Amino acid sequence: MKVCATAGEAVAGIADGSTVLVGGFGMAGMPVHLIDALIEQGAADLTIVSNNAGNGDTGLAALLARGRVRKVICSFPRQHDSWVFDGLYRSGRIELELVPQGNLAERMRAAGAGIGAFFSPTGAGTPLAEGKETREIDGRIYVLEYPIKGDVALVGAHRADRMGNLVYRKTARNFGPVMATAAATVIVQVSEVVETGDLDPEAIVTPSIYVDRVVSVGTVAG
Amino acid sequence: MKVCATAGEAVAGIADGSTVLVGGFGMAGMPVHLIDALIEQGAADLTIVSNNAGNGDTGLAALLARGRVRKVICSFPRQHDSWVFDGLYRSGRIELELVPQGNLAERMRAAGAGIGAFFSPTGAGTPLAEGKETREIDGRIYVLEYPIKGDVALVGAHRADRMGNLVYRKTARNFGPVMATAAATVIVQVSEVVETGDLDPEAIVTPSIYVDRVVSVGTVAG
Amino acid sequence: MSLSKQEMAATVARDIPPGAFVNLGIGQPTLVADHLFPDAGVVLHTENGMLNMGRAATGGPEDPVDGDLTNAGKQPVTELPGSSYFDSAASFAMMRGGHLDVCVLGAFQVSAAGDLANWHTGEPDAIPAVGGAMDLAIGAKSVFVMMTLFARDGAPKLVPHCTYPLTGVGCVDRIYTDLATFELTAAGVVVRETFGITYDELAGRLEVPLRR
Amino acid sequence: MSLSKQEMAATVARDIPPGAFVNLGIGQPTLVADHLFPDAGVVLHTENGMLNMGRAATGGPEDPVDGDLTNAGKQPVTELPGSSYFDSAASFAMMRGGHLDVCVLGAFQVSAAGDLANWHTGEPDAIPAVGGAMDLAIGAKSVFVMMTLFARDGAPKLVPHCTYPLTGVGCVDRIYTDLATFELTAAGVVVRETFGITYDELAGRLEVPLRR
Repeated sequence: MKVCATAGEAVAGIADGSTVLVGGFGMAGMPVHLIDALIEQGAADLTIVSNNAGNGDTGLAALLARGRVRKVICSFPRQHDSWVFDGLYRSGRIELELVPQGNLAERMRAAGAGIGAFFSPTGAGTPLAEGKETREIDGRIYVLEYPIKGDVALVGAHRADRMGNLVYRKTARNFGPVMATAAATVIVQVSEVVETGDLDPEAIVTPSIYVDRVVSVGTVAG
Repeated sequence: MKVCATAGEAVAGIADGSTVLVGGFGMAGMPVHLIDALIEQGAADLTIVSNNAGNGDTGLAALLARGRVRKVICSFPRQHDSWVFDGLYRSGRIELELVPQGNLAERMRAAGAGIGAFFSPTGAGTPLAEGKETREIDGRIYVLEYPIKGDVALVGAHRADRMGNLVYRKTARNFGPVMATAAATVIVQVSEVVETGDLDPEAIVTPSIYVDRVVSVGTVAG
Repeated sequence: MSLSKQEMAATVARDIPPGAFVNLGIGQPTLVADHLFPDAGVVLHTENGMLNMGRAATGGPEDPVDGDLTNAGKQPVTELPGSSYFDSAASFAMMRGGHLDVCVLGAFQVSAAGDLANWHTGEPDAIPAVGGAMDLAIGAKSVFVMMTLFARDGAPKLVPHCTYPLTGVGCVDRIYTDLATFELTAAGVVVRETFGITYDELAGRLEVPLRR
Repeated sequence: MSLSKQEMAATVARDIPPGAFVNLGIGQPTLVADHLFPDAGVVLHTENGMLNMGRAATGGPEDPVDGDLTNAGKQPVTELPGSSYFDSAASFAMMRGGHLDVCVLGAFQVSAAGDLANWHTGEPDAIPAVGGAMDLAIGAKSVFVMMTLFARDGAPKLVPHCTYPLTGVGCVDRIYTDLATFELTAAGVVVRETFGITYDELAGRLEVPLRR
């Protein structure tokens, strides 16, 4: 685990063609400093896995606007301020894999937990299950879903200690903990890095084993 | 959610033939007061799901000794003080389903999470996977595992609030949180019941939605 | 008189048992919260990772807006004593695992068999977005739909078969509309109440066989 | 001279990289902890739900015995700054998901192909018990086995094919024994070091083809 001095140092080495898991639900938990650093860093041909597909003209939307994203895997791209994604999608310049939000979370959880595939009831009988293997188990129809593994995860958390243990804040927790388990390299922006031992061992949400790099970006949204 | 005055009140109504998930790893997190109350209560022909199969002559071992358990689903029945189980097993008076510990936890997690079945790499190619469906996914062999759902879970936690939110203590947490998601009726013994609002919302491990009955048994092991 | 949105919300709220764990979908269903009795101890779940969600944050001194505390519609909300936070995988496990008592959803169409269509109008140039709709549809013990009974063009939304892309199959238990409340049972569509319309008028305007 | 148990443990400890996340199996592997340099920042995992486990609790004023704080062998242990606790599903997800760098296990037999047998001797009246052995065997990035090379009856434990029931298939990376350390590679069994025995003597006592 490395405490980085800058967001730029934290995102160093992300390769072209990477699958990047990006935390956040709307702006809550969105690792905006890391995304800005990734824009600066230059990696292209990315697959982005995130609940949404960018808001306004900053953050994920800015990354998309620069043409650096080949494909988005998400549950809810369409928002009142998702004009960047909307434009790219309508002009065929970005690929979309739409995944129900719970399957999105569970497929990343499976990647992190070493599960090869799982039968989910969500989406059975709908267009989002078309072409997927199904099975009836105890009278209910399930759809076989496969893990989504990231090369990199960008996570916004509240506090880290120097070992990389993390706590989050309120509903900004959302996808962070599961993405932290599902990527080869996990990069976290936090409001504050505290000394090891300063976080309550009973309240740590993401244990240090999952975290590779941390950067403190000062207090963001609390 | 009901705060019960006694362990006897907490276990009322457990039916003959029930599948009962029992928390604890060895004695840590073992809901001893609830087990004693279950012995008193009288339900028979039980299937017990627990990591171990009883220690010494008390708790689970006492329940087994009274002939009230038809089957044990566990990962590690054999311990230096598991003479009650050993005797019943050797004389053919109890059925054993041996499950690797991680599959045991994950099968209960699947029950709680509405997953129909999942492919686990654990146990592939071993006698514990014999007769089970297997599949190669990305070059690795996985075994299809099904959920284990309880009629009742007996859980030992540290503190509950009056809504049923739970926190645990150190490694006594173990199977409690996952069992609390996997049973129709979840009964919890705690050291202390505190007022709603007294537990840190960020540190609650088992949210109130999973808990049906709580009984305070005073301070047990801390 | 047909019901207003607020009256529909009150009708739904009346059927939510005390102490129930409930998810209110984005849009009209969020109005139901205003009609729950505080003493009933109904606990609201929001799928972005919280139980016992409080009311919307108005930005006043008692409920300041906090960007880290939002509902599934990304609106700022408040916490109540006994709230808890959890991650998205845990939140959807809670839903998918059948632990919520009720969820209330909007709909484009519901079929007589309880199929739900509420995520996509099927228009070719529409940008598809599903969010947690499919998880909610199949997760809760009871799924209530709250919608006007007829679309703006007059087409009924309670239909023999959905023509819009499905959200879930056979998942809806009750439909609360401005003109009637329906219960979808194994024996068919039962009309529980009508508002400003007779049973016979209702039956005449729908292509779905009804029962009293 | 062949190695003592403590010397074997030291040999294993030497190969654990600084900062590694490590699970030490029940029995002899727990001795490895005594040989890790505190400065190396190795973090111990115990599958009953803890990271950064400390040393055994002796019951002294600085490390009191706490029934709620045990290792996988159910012995009382201590916590270190930066410890964290989690439930069994999360703990085994951590293992199964390949997040541990190293696990060290005892064994009855290991095959040349890396098959591991360490949970059952196959005796008909034995009470089977597997615990977390199968999860550990397939979970860690590197699986180290620590065992004497020969059983009490003189039978080698590094064998062409395991005769005892398997714990995991093709999962062992290295074998640390009292007489030699082996690396199991795609090209075969490589002898890295011998202790009080020559390579040729070793090759003569095993039925497994060896390489230097």
